[in-house]
Parts: sequence; C-alpha cells; structure tokens
Amino acid sequence: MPKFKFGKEAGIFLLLVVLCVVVTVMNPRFLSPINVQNTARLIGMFGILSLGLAVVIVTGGIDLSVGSLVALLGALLSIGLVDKHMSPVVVVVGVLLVGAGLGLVHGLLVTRAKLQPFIVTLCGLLIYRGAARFVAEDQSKGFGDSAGFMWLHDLAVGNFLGVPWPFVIFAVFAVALGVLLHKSVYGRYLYAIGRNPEAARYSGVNVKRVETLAYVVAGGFTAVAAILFAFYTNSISPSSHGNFYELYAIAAAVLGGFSLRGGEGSVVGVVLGAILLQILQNLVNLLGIPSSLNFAVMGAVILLGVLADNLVLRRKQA
Amino acid sequence: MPKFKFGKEAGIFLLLVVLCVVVTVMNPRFLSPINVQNTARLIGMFGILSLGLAVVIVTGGIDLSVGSLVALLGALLSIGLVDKHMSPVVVVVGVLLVGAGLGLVHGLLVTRAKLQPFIVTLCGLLIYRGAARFVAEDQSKGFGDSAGFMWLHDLAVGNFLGVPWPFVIFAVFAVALGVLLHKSVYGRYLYAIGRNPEAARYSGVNVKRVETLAYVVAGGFTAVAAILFAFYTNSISPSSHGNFYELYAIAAAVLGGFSLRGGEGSVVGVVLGAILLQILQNLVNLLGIPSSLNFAVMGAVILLGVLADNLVLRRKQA
Amino acid sequence: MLLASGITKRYPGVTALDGVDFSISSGEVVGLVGENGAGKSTLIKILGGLVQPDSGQVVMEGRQVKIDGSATARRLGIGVIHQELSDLDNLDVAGNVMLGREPTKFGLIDRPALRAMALRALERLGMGQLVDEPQSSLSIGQRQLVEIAKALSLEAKVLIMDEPTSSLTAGETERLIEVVRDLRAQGVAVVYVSHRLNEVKELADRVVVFRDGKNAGALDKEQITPQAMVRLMIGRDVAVANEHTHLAGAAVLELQAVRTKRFPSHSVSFTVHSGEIVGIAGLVGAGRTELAQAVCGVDPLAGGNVRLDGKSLGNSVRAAISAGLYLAPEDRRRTGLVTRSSVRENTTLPDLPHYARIGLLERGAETQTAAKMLEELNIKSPSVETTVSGLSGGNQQKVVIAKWLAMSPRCIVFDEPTRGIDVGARAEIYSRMRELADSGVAVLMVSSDMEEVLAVSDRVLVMHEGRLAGELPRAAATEEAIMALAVGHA
Amino acid sequence: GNEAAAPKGPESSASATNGNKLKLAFITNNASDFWTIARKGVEKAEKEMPNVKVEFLIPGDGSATEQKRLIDDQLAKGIDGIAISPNDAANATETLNKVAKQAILVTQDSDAPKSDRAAYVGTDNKAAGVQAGEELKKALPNGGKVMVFVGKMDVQNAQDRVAGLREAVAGTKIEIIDVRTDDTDHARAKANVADTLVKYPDIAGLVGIWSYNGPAILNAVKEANMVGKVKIVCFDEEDDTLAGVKDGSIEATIVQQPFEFGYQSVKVMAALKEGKKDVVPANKLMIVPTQVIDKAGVDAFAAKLKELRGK
Ligand SMILES: Nc1ncnc2c1ncn2[C@@H]1O[C@H](COP(=O)(O)OP(=O)(O)OP(=O)(O)O)[C@@H](O)[C@H]1O
Ligand SMILES: Nc1ncnc2c1ncn2[C@@H]1O[C@H](COP(=O)(O)OP(=O)(O)OP(=O)(O)O)[C@@H](O)[C@H]1O
Ligand SMILES: [Mg+2]
Ligand SMILES: [Mg+2]
Repeated sequence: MPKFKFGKEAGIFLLLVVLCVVVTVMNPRFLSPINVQNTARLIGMFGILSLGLAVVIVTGGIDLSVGSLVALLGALLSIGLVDKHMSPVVVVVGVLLVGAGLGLVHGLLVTRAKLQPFIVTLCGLLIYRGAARFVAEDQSKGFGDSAGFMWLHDLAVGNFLGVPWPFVIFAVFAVALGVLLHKSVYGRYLYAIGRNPEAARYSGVNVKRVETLAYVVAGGFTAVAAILFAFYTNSISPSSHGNFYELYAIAAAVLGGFSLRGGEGSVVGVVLGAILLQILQNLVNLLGIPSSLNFAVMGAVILLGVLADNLVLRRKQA
Repeated sequence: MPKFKFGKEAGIFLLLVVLCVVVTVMNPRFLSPINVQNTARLIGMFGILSLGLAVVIVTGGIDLSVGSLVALLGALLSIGLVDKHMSPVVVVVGVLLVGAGLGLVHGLLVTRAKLQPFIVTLCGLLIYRGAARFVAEDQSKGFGDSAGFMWLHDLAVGNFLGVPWPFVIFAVFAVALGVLLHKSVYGRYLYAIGRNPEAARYSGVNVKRVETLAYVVAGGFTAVAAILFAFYTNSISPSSHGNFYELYAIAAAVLGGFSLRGGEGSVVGVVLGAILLQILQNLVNLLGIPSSLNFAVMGAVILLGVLADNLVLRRKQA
Repeated sequence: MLLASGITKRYPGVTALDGVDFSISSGEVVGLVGENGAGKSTLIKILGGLVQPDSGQVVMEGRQVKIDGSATARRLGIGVIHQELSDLDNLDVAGNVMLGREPTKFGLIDRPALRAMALRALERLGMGQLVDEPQSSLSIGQRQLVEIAKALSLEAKVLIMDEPTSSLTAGETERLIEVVRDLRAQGVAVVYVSHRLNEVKELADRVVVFRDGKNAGALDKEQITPQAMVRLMIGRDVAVANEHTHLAGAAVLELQAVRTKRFPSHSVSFTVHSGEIVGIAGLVGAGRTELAQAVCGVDPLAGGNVRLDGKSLGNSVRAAISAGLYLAPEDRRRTGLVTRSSVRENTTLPDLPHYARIGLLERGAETQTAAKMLEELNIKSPSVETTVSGLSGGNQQKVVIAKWLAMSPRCIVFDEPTRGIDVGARAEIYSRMRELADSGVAVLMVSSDMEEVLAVSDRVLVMHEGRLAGELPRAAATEEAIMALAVGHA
Repeated sequence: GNEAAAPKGPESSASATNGNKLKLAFITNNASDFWTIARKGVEKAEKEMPNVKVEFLIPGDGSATEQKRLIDDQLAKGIDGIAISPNDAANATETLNKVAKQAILVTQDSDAPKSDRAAYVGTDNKAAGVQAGEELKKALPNGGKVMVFVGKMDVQNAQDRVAGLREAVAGTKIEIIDVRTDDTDHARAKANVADTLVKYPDIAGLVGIWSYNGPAILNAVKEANMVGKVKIVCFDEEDDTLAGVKDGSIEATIVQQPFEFGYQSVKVMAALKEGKKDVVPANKLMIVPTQVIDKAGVDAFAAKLKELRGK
C-alpha cells in the first residue's frame, strides 16, 4: 500500500516492544549503552540489506544473491585496498558500481530475458559465491590494521555522536527510501508493477525500466552493506561470509508486512523487521540461551509474530 | 501443464545430452560403471527431494525447510537406531510420520492461518535446524557399523541388480508422481490451484485440503530422502547436514520447467533437472575444475540453461 | 483523424485480424460490432499499443505512426478502455484514475492536484463520491466506471471503448451515453464497441462490422438497426426472446432471512421454483453479486438459511455443488476460469471425479464433453486444448457458462451470464436457460442488462442497497417499474 | 633457440611417463588459509618426487556429502592414494574403508581411528586444547570466568580442543561458562563476543577455538575498550591474531603445522606405494605437535609463516 497506514505495522511494533520489555526485565544490561550501540550497528548493516531487498520484493521479485554478493564485494574491497593498494575512494566507488551493475544484470535478465527472479538470483547466489572464492583464491581476506584507509574503516565501524555509523547510514537510507516508495511516482509504479504489471503496462508505465531499476537499487544497497560488513568482521572468508544473509533480509521485510507476491509493505515495516531480527539474536546471547537454539528462537518468534499479526489483527496476506 | 508435452522439456534434455557428450570426451571415465553408479545414487537422493518440492511448487507454494528437515530427521533416525536401540521399522515409520506431520503443519499454516508459504517454511528452516542441533546436542550423529539394522543400511546405500537403491526409489516415486500429477483428479486440482485458486474454489475444489496435502507429500518425500542421506553420509553434523539442499531441489524443478508462480511444470522436467544438477557436480570433479568454482559452474550452467530455453525455444515463464 | 489499413494479426491456430481497414474522423462516433472472436479487441489492442500487428499500417492525423506501447498511444492522443479490467487494488480510486500521469511537485506526487484531477473525471460520470475509496472495495460495475473515468481524464483525441457498459446497469449506461455525446460535440473521435446493439444504434454515426477477422461491411447513420447489424455480423436473423409458457413447480431454492457480509443489517428472503427463471435487477453495487455468492456458498453467510429442495445447505461451495446448486460467477478472469488452462480442463473442472475411474482421468470423455459444449455454445476456439486466455472475451464468458451447463443442475445461479456475449450466442444461452427451466431446474439470473432481464425472466426481483426492494411478475415488469425500485423509490 | 628449447627436455619426458605417474589426492575439509599452507607442503613433496602428481581438493560447502562425492569421483577416476581430513571421522568409516581397499588411505588433520587408514598425519587436538588451557592458567593465576567461542560444536576438532581445555583447567578457579557457536558467520562470531562482554562484565578470559575466532574476539574486545582486561587465548595463525600476540592483547595462540600435514602425507603415501611399510609407526599415528606462540616467539614464527605463504 503506497499510502502509509500505521495499522499494518502495529502488530510487529507491539511484538518488538514486548520483546524489549521482557529482555530488559530478565537482563537490564540489554539497555546498557554499549549493548545498544552494538545492536544498533548490526541493525544498521542488516537493515541496509533489507531495505534494498524490500524494493525488489515490492515489485513481486526476490533477490537471493545478497549473501554471496556481500562476500564477493567484501573480497573485492580487500583485494583493491590491501593487495592492490588502490585509492580507497576508487575502490569504494568501484565496489558500489559492481554491486549496482550486477543488480542491473539481474534486472535485465528478469525484464528482458523474462527469467524468474528466483532463478536469476539463485544463479547469482551460486556464481558470486564461486567468484568470491575464486578471486580470493579461497583465502580469507582482511584489512590488517587498515593503514592508509583508516577513515574508511572508521566510517564503517566508528560512531557519529555516539551513534554507530552503519545505523546512521541505515536511518538516512530508510528516510530516503521512504520518500521514494511512498511519495514519489517511481514508488507508485513499483507498487503498481508488484500488484498488477498488466495494469501498469496498460497505463503506459515503463514496466521494464522501473523493475530493472529496483534490482539496481538493491544491488547498490547490498554493496553499501557489504563494505560495512567487511570492515565489521575485518576478515572475509569467501566460502562463508554472508551465508544466509539474504534470508535474514527477506525475513525482515516479510515480518514488516511485505508480501512476496508484491505490491505490499512499507519502509516503516522493514525497519521494524530489521530491528526485531537483531534484537532476537542479541537476546539469545544476553539471556544465555544455548547457541544451538539461536536459529530456532529466531524462527519461532518470526512465526509467532506473523501468526499473531494474521490471526489477532485479522490481516490476510495469503 | 497437466498434459505432458515433450516440447517444454526438450531444451533441458538437449543441454543434458550435450553436457554428457562433452564430459565423456574430456574424461571417458564419466561413463565408467562406478561413476554412473555414484552419480545415479546422488541423483536418486536429491531427485526425491525435488519431486516432493515440485508438488508444492505446482500449487504456487515453496518449501525452504527441506535442508533443515533432512538434518532433523537424520538426527532423529540416528538417535532412534543407535542411542535408543529402537526397532528399525518403528524408527523408519516414525521418521516418515514426523516428516509428513511437519508437512501437514506447513500446509495448515499456509491454508488455514493464511501465512505465506515462503515465510512458513523459512521459519521451518530455522526451527528445524535448531531442533536438529538441540536433539543431537550439537554432536555429530552416525550409525557406526549399522549393527542390527544392516538391511536398512543396505537399502539406503546398496544396489538392486546393480542399480543403486536410491535411484530405484527415485524412479518409482517419479512414475507414481507422474501418474498422480498428470493423470489423476488430484493432480488436475493441484495445477488448477496453482493457476487460479479462486476459480478452483468457485468450481468446488477443496482448495485447502488439496493444497495441504501437497505439503504433506513434500514432507513425506523429504523424510524418505533424509533416511537415504543419513546412511549415505553415515554421519549427520546437525549444523551443516543438508544445508542449501532446498535450493538444489528448487533449482532442479525450475530447470525442469516449473514456474514459482505455480501451475506449471511436469515430472519429466524435474527428473531431467535433478539429473542435470548432479551431472554438473560430477563434471566439476571429473574435469578437475577447481572446487572453488563448483558453485559458479553450477550457477552458470543453470543460468545458461534457462536462458537458452527461454530465448531459443521462446518459452516465456516470467 | 485515424486510419488503420490492411491490419493483420495471427495467433497460433487463428487469424484474429485478416487485412482489416478502419477509419474514424474527429467528432464522429463509430460503432464497432461483430460476433465474439471477430477481432474487435485485437484491433483495439493494436491501436492502444499493447499488441503489434503482423502487417498493416496506422496513420494518425496524416502521419504514419508506430504504436509500440501504451505510453506512445497516449502521446498520440489515443485513449483506450480495454475490455478486461486492469486496475490496482492496492491504490485508491484517485490513484487508479491518474495512474501513469501523476502530477508532481518537487519530484514527488502532488496528492491534492492528483485528487482534484481524478475527481473531475469521476464527476462527469456522477461517481465523484468514489474518489477516496480504496479500489479493493469496489464492485465490478464500479471498477468499470473507474476505467471509464481514467480514459476520460486522458483528454484524448481518439477515445476507444471496448464494451464499456457490459457490467453497467441502465442508469450508468444512460450517463455514459450523455458523456459520449458531449465528447462528440467537442470534436473527439469515439470508437464504441458493444454487444448491446440498442446502445450502438442510439449513439453511432456509423457502424463498422467485423466478421471472422475481416471487414464485413459498414452502415451509415440511417441504416443502423439491430437487425441490420446482426445480419452483417452473422449473416442471418436471430430470433431474440422466444415466447414461452411458464409452469412454476415446487420450491427448489429457498432463501430464509439471508444476510450478507456487506449488508448485515438487511435480510433477504425469496423462493425460486422449479421451472421458472427469476431475474434479479438493481443498480451497480446493489449487492446482487454479494447475495448470489453467499447463497452458493463461496462467501460466508452473515446469517439466515439457504435451502435446496427443502434441505438446508451447509455454507460451502462443495456442498452446494454436490446438491446441484451452481454459480456461474460474474468475474470470469478472477473467479470464473482458470485462464492458463485449456477449454477442456475448465469445462470439466467442477465435475472432475465424474471423468475419472479409480482416481485416474479419462481424457476421451473429457474431450467429448468439451467438444460438445464448444459446438452447442458456438465457442470460437481452435480446439478444446486451446488455453482460455487465448480466447476473446465473449468466448471466455461462454466457457464460464459451458462448464455449468455440462453438468446436471437442480438450481443454477447466473451472475451476469452474457457479459460480453454477442447477440447470436446470447439467444442460444437464453434458450438453454429456458430448456433447463422446462426440465424442472430453478434458474436465478442476476443481470445488469435490462433487456435481458425483461426478455428472459418469469419474475423480476429488484435489489437496492442490499435489500429486496420489490418483486415484479412478468406482466408488471417494465423498464420504468424496475428502475423505480432499483433507485429506491416506491 | 637451443637454450630456450633445452629446459623442455625433462618436461616432455615427464609427460611421456604421465601414465605411470603416481596419482594422489589431498582432500581438505573446507576452504581456508590453513589449507594454503598445507598446499605448500604438498607442493614441496611433489617437487621432491617427480613421479608424483597430487590433486588438491576442497569440498565446496564443507559438508560430509560433498566430501563423499569428491572421494567417489576420485575413485572413479582411478587414484593411487588419498589423504583426507574427514569431515565426520566417527561415521565416515565405511566410506574410508572403501578407499582403503582401492588405494592408500591416509587421514590427516582429523583422524578416523576406526577406519583401515594406513596412517594419520596431524595434530592431537586434545593435546592442543590442553596447551591452550595451560596458557589460560598462566594468564589467569587467580582464575575467573571464561567464555569459549567456536564455529560449530559438532565437529571433532572443536570437541577435542574444548575437552582438552576443560581438562587442563579442571580443579582451578577458572570457570568455563559456556561455548557459543556462530556457524562460521564472522559477523555473528564478533557479535557473540560483544554480547558476552555485555552480559558478563566480570569476564576474565576468552578462548577462540577456530582460526577466525581469534580476530573476532580481538576486534570486539578492542571496540569495547577492554584490551588487557580480558585475557585471550586462541588457535591458529591469522594475521590479526599474530598482531594481537605481538602487541600483547592476546596471551598466546596455539598453532598447528599444516605445512607438515601436506608434506608428510604425500611423502608417506609415496613411500607406502613403494612398499616401505616402516615409515609408519606401529600405532599408525604420526602426530605433528602443536606449538604455543606467545609474545616471545611470535616474530620468528611470523617470519617463517610469511615464507611458507609466499606472501
Ligand atoms: N492472446 C491471444 N492468443 C491467442 N489467440 C488470441 C489472443 N487474443 C485473441 N486471440 C484470438 O483472436 C480472435 C479475435 O479475438 P478478439 O478478442 O479480438 O475478439 P473480439 O471481437 O473482441 O470478441 P469479443 O466480442 O468476444 O470480445 C479470437 O478468435 C481469439 O481466439
Ligand atoms: N463497499 C464495498 N466494500 C467491500 N466490498 C465491496 C464493496 N462494494 C462491492 N464490493 C465487492 O464487489 C462485489 C460485487 O458487489 P455487489 O454485490 O454489491 O455488486 P452488484 O450488485 O452485483 O453490482 P455490480 O453490477 O457492480 O456487480 C462483491 O463481491 C463485494 O465483495
Ligand atoms: Mg473483445
Ligand atoms: Mg454484480
């Protein structure tokens, strides 16, 4: 729904509040500045991925290549900066361009070659993972002490007035995307295409161009997140870096009210979804729940969340 | 298309033939009995997963929980047989029931609670992985020397007249499913639901029941495959066993002409898709392509396959 | 103004258009008529830029043009109302009207301006009150009006309307005719496609007739009569509305204080007897479809009871169907048909177990039934294996009817049964309905087409805002009497 | 011209005898720097023995299934010997025995004691765990809470190392609170450490079991400004880990000698193929000891490593 109504996001917002209260009661350190900072940083990074994906999901598409792309771009970043000693600005711009460029390729394959988004980006998932391992020669890549691009490192992992940079970037992106999706003509067309591409075409919307652009945006956002992740871990093992991140990103969007059939969901929803997912992970550690149950807790809460949303608030999304 | 027309599968069949010829020329051992047997065994196991998933995909659904379910059921199998010394028959039946039962839960959540299949089974992916690690106490599980249930072990990894049992089971399942999907009332309903659930409902089809049953079938097939995989690896590390298998299974179906929008695809297609995927993996090893490129090769061939299919045969599936 | 010549378009198995010519000048209203599948919509899609012709050319205002998309058509001043609705239910009505032409301020959508522009277009149709409604809450008729408003707001030089009134009732149709006359006065060229030949007669300055994808002739203003059009369309006369004697038998379908979800405060009770055809009339959005769907179990009942042959039916489609109560729904693409499946598969879907032995289908029996229905309803389809999406709108509608006629009903509810169906086939369907009634079946027909209601019904029920406003026996059923009840007077 | 052609001599003769070259395979359990060093060892042995050709294979997803496929494909190709780091030793016995029937089987890095392997070349992970425990005891004479981090607990070397660690600190005031896993997601690995520092402000020590856990711990501790306040012991020789040892923020790291794994595995396979059974001790275990690298030894080790990695 391009017009934003808070009703749809009320369910997840409630869940989030309840969860925060419960965790705080069980371990007050949850609200300690350092923990808030840590969590905000992770929210920022994963949230940027989710925002990008949300744009694609609105059109009824999907992007499974996100995790592998994070690995490939991270490896390229390290190679450019450390192995090739290239100028940080050039490398960053290069990485962003590669991300957006691969998004463009996805978009063209979907709109021009008429392939299913699932299959295009599944191939992306496989190919970029392989490419990451290949360019990194199956070595883990890192940034050492970041000599020569300390500012970049700080931008990724440092704080701005006490707020982690990734969170700041996430917030800015969220606002920008909110305006784009909910206020601009482009956003309206995205929702139109997601709901009924025929109707959009009948009304003279350049469906192919609009849809392609969605993948480009997703690729660009992924690239930004990839840079942040790379500096955050400071080590990119090409075979596992970013594994399953696409699922987190998709989960955040769906939790936030997006339908994978397209044409539904708001930026506020994704933001809440992204926050909820990271708080869940934080909670597992803070409450001392065995790590082996990490995934299970996440899955269970997501399921309960959407169930409560559907049953209690009687929202139908099937 | 309930009616089977070979035209749709001709593309992938061609790709398969070309690939086989090329590999044979480059390494004649490709056709050695032992290699054919190994590959057939893997085709059988992965193929069974794909067949089950295909039923769900026809309805326009998806099942992402397959890989995690393979891990959970494998762990349960080992616990039942080895730790609890239960009767093999009881354990096998139990595992099949758990598989089908979880499928039923998916089906009910999708049809009754009206949740999106993607999100239901994504939660399954997370929860079953956690459950597998939990029941296995984060230890890898196995069958040692299979004393006491050697017959079961042989059924899973042995041969029948020189043909690996998993392949035999796969073939039988494929034929049965072919009849079900393409010749039976139930199959026709599945396609109708995948294409237009509302129209099916208005025509008196019990949409909820038919759709639920699809998930049960998928769960049951996954359970069969899980037993075979468990004995094949003879070891189940709960945190990684079966990772990404859902993607292989989906890829096989999509390669075979299934559309994730539902209502499209034939059993012959999935079978060919499953064969192609395993041959691809075999080829990477036989041709000595760096392992790091394994995924990339797979991704590239899938992409080329669907591209060629769409562009050359002008089949539109987007 | 606009001149299309030698247009040919082939689809696998059919030649939709075979070198047709078509022209229109400004300030002219041209009626375009032809049997179902004659190629009318195909020509319109070509002019609207949605389909590319295999050969032929289009000249607009003296210049040859290539219309390669809706955007191009709009730029050239061609506005189109397509036969099938194409709206977005995740937008409000204003957003739908202005889709593709959103006014912006600082790069963002200027909502007030957008609303104002949409309102202006809607008000021409007397539908201003809809402007802020979510599209998802509209009935088919209202959605059709939104489509018309959308085309009006284009301020096109050539306005093409493909069956704009097929789901409108008399009131709205009257209004639309006024609007078209206005446009003509302003010098707009209007192409008007309809199977309601009286409308065409009333409006058109000239009529062009297509038959099997070819020009079958044209009629000038003074020559336009329904009979003349029919003769050119099918090459013979059609006897419309056969006289009959009606012998009502036992009560078959009984509605006892039925309440629907949308109008829970009104209850509706009536009975349909064996051997009679009961028509339900009313304005767009009066709740007829709502009622029909609740009765047949596809929508939940909000209260009351439905009895068939004295037995109470559970509120489910399957129970209804197995008891012999069938619904042929009004929205063929959403609920009537599985458009990606073949004619055969659609025809046999509601009665599939009938074609199976030990669960396995017998293709031969299916094909036989489907072929029989193709023949009987004169469905223009290359074969029974053709996918329904490849049929013309009217032929799709015939398949909706066919799938229920292929079974043996006790009571059959038709919701807008002849939407988009040509005169010839329409007569055939009416006589099938009569045969059914004569064989003891109860027939309930919801229709917005006044002529149809008057011609077919033995008794007319009129609905207004969810309640039964009145009942008229055949003798008392006149257009005026029905309208008076429909608008809530009397 | 002549000079340029000259070196071709031995090469072409080698390819002529390609048919009777000894074909060996070295199969890792996943992809990492560790295996790069092992590869150097393999290459060294290969260079020393011109009649040996070794394929170095890395399973794509690090799973047992993938490994099994690699093995089957090698056997199908015809192979003389396989040195493998089995992903799940306890249950891979049957697969391994199939190999042992057709070729020389050496386990390396991770053993499969129940199989018919000709030899095991590798670390005693439990002993390595004990070494880590000893370092921890040195760093925390007064004891304290210790958290352990690892990728997956269902992998044998992780279990052995943790067992050794627990054994070494048993009876002291060092309390191991928990083992947190991260499924090899490095971001998760770091977040686990950060969360632990929040949950247990009085934490005294952190142990990283897998190679990337060291840098993950170090980075998180640095960002929490707790360098020096918590003692870190980890495994393996990631650059960041060595830098940490050098500047004192990490107490010590326990390193294996993968170069020796590669080198000795190939050597022993070649020797066995020639029938020299005496290269393998009676218990079949060829243990390559782990080394403790602390501040004192880090420079020398780093220099050697650099040479091995060829960087
Ligand atoms: N997409 C398509 N694929 C295949 N055949 C098509 C397609 N669209 C139209 N046709 C065929 O072209 C012919 C003309 O169809 P068209 O829709 O133009 O008819 P029409 O005159 O508008 O009929 P109606 O009055 O029923 O709307 C029909 O026989 C139809 O089967
Ligand atoms: N205000 C509304 N809110 C929700 N749904 C509506 C509303 N108006 C119409 N609908 C939907 O549109 C469908 C048709 O409505 P209704 O029964 O009122 O139409 P009708 O009397 O048959 O008139 P029409 O000629 O427009 O079809 C119904 O199924 C209903 O779900
Ligand atoms: Mg038409
Ligand atoms: Mg209606």
